[in-house]
Amino acid sequence: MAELMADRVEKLKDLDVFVYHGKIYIPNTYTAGAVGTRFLIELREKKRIMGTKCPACDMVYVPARSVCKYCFAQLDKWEEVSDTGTLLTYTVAGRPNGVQPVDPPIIYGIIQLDGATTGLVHMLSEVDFEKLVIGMRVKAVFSEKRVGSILDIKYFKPLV
Amino acid sequence: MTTEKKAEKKPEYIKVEIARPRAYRWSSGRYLGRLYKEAMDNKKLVTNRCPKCKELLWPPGGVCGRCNVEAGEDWVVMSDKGTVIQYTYLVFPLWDPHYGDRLANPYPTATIKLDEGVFLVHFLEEKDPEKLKNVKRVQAVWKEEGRGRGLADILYFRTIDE
Amino acid sequence: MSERVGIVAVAQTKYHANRADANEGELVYEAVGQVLKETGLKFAQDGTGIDATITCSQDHWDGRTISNCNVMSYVGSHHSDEDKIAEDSLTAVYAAFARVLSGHQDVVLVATHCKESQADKWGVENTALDPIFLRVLGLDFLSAAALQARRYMYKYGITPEQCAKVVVKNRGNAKKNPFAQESAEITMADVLGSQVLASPIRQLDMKPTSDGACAMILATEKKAKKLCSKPIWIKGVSNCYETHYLGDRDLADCDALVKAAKKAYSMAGITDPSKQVNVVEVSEEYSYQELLWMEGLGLCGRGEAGKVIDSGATQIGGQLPVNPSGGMLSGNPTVVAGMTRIAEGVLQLRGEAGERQVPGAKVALAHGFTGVCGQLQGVMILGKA
Amino acid sequence: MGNRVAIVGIGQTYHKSNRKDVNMQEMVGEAVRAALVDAQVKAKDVEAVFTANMETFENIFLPDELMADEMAAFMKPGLKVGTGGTSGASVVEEGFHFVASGLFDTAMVVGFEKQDCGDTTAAITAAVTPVWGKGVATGAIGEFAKQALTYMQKTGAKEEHAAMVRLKADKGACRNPYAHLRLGLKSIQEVLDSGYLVWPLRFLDFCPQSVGACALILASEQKAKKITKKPVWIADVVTVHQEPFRAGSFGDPTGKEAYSQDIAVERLYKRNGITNPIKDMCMAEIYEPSNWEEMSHYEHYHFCEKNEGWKMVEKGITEMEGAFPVNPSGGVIATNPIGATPTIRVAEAALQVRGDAGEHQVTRDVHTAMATALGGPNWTVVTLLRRSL
Repeated sequence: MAELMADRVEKLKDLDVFVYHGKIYIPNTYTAGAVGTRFLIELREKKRIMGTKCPACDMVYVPARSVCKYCFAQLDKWEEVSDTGTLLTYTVAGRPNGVQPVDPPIIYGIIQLDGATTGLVHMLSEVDFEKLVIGMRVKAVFSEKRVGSILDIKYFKPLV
Repeated sequence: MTTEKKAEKKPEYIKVEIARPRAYRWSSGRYLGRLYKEAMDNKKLVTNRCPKCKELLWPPGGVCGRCNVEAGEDWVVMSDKGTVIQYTYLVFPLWDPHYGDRLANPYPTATIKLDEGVFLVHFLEEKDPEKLKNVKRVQAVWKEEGRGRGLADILYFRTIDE
Repeated sequence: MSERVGIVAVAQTKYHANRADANEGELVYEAVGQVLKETGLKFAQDGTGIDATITCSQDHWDGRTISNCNVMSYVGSHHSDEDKIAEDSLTAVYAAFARVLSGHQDVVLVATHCKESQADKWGVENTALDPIFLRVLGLDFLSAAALQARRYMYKYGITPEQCAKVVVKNRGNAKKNPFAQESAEITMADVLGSQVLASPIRQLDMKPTSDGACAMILATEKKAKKLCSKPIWIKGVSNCYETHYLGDRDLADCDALVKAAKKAYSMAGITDPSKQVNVVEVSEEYSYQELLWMEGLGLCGRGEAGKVIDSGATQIGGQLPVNPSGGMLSGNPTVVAGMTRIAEGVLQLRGEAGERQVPGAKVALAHGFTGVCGQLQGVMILGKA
Repeated sequence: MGNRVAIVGIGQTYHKSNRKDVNMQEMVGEAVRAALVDAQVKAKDVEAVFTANMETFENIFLPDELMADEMAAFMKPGLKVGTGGTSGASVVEEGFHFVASGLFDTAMVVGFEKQDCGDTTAAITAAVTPVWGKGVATGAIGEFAKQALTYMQKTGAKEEHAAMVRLKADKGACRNPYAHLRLGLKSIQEVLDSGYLVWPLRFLDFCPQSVGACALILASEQKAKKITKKPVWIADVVTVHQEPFRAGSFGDPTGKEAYSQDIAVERLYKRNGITNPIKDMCMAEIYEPSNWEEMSHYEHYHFCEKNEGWKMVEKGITEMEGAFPVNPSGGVIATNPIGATPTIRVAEAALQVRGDAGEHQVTRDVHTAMATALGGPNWTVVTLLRRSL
């Protein structure tokens, strides 16, 4: 961060060209909206993972969504899905990118929770890299201190 | 990156605050680079002339955007004196994304016509709103140390008697 | 659709890992200046020259709000009609195509630039993701691509070796392309031994950082025939959005690409692309993508791209050469890549592709995508006749 | 020429300074749904979706892709434009070309900005590359301040005239349920009493930072006639960009350079047989970032002679009941969600042509209307709408 904030000018060798090392920095605030907020409050207060269901298309969207991508219906039917699901894909991201919430390597995965039609992108832990396999069953581990964030699910771990 | 809940009134809406600068390495390119070089080494402002309309480009560039012809290397050294044609001053501090801070620059910004006809936007040393009304002729005050930042090598323009 | 739309001139810069010596305007003019000289066209509002310009760049990559301000002096914007499309540049050509087809404008310049070297790739790409559910996880396009690669390889039994073969083929082809950035000899062992960035993607499975620009001029049939002895015709083009939410789609399939391709093929009268298309240029930021996109384009069956690369059919001398230019893996900037594909397709059909020429090519396919895991997919079919 | 193109559906959100109840995608969805309801078509009937937004304002890269589902673009073609302030009109132009080309019979254009995510002036300041002028920038506001001064000096207009423009705008905004700032101003003194933002621009002289979206459904002639009894035809769109003035970003105090506005309307009027703009056209929705700009733009759009824009205000010609109403919606000084702002101008002008503007419908019968946009360094897009072609 400190390095990002500093700015300086560098003259290229043998050329009358200058390179300005600077930044664009505007702090941002993003609102989760009513639907996202309800999803996050359920996580925070009750450790429940909620989806919204499209009655017409039989889709259960997790995280909860306000619209069905297929039929454009507005979704207001909420349904709790399991905290346990199946790993659809994963990666071990080894390289820091400056925005990760924990130090890499991080295991990212897409987990289809039981009862959901869609997959949830999240992190995995408490598992050896070599033991990761698509199709494995995993279960959500919730953070002790929950603040109303997708990170209130700390990570998913293998179901034993 | 922080996540926090907002619990002041009902209904509660969760927000995510992200405060992260994006880093860049912007290049001056060859033409603007020439201006940087002259400012750094010689405290001089230079620019190139369009071969078609014969006007000075500002900033210097490879193509005259008005004529759509390649501008070439007809370089002109300009004086650092000029006339203020318009100015304004900030009353309310505004966020500057390049500084990453809210900034009420104490110096008024002005459009200054250099004697060669180029218009440049820069700061005035004079801060008194009353005296500003009478500011006409100005000259650049150059930084003595740490030049190499193009127009920022000039601190501001100082009122001169002419 | 009364008339055909032709491409009358194309130009690319040589792609380079770091063009700090030039700003965006100077860079784009290296390509724009060439197409202007080649056609002798001037910017004019009286129907005698270039009627409008479409630029393609991204504020986030340029680090500047209204990034077309960076290039306006160099692309004839003054007192003319210009619009900036903020997608991959294949979509910008799509928009130019619509302008000419509409009869509103006859001759349109399209120009694109990107200097990846000047921005923080991961920071830029992270900001494309949903701020509430994805950004906070620290995901970027690479980790997302890795999720897609793993899913694709799992579902269809694609091997790391088959992905590595894409890299070896494309880097090999790049040696024959004077515009290509990376052309060092690369072996399977090099690829499979390179550092893992986000499993299963290794360093050499990913395209290198690249700077460059590309420009082309589109014209009505009547004007194209006057402006150029070998106009290349846009026979079909479309693009298509996928959902943003990665978990909502099976990443091993690419439905948006299937749909975009179907539309482009139907416009071009193509019923069997693997037989009717002679040369294919796809945008593959990662090696697995060439295989996955081939399947999405219907150039082979689902899950068969691995076998196709094994067979050598996609080599320059093969049955269906894919990326004879060396592709993105040899270094093309994002944003610019789609137009690079079109420009290469045009050179192939004109028979001007030099050492990388696919003999007798009559129909070329160009592909470009924007966004995470190929979210906005674009396909263009080019024809000699 | 290509197919004729009509606006067959119009939708916008209620514009506010912030919206916590929706995320960006959902906010855009509100405008999209409103347009679908207005046109009485289903999402699946829309073949392509084109968007306009300036991503620095939200710091969301590729925002169109983030909201593909919510704006009904899933599995459809589309693209996003970004030309600064003009974006929301550039996207109408792209939609116009695409539908005219025959590639689509029905397409939607969407402009939006959720400025509560960031800081607008900061994002505009980022339009100046630091290689050229870091720290010298005061966003667009400083430029408009200098222009206001020039306008006063050149034309003899007084601060009271600018205040009258604000009063007129507020009157319209108060009758427009979608407008952001509806202040209920009673006198010009209230405007003159508002504090300085950038001297001599006062807080009430300048446009706000709004959150909102606007969507239009465009259709080819054949389709339009099936969808609606009241199609509003896009007769023409003219875009004119320009190099920055030598002495300013949005205005030329030297009086020597041509303005994109003049060139744009000259082209538009000539191509469409308009010889006396305020007679041949019935009203205009113009993009005025400040009170002062509105008066100066009257001149550049040839609504009056040079240096006489303020007299139009003084005579009340551009009031809702006047001979040539301008911005009955309240305009940009009442509502400014940047990427949506020019789309709203087109939408509001179209509502006037349809006679559906409700309480802010102008007195004069509107068969022809113009919508304008201002962006980049004084770039212009003008759109001409007609009840019949």
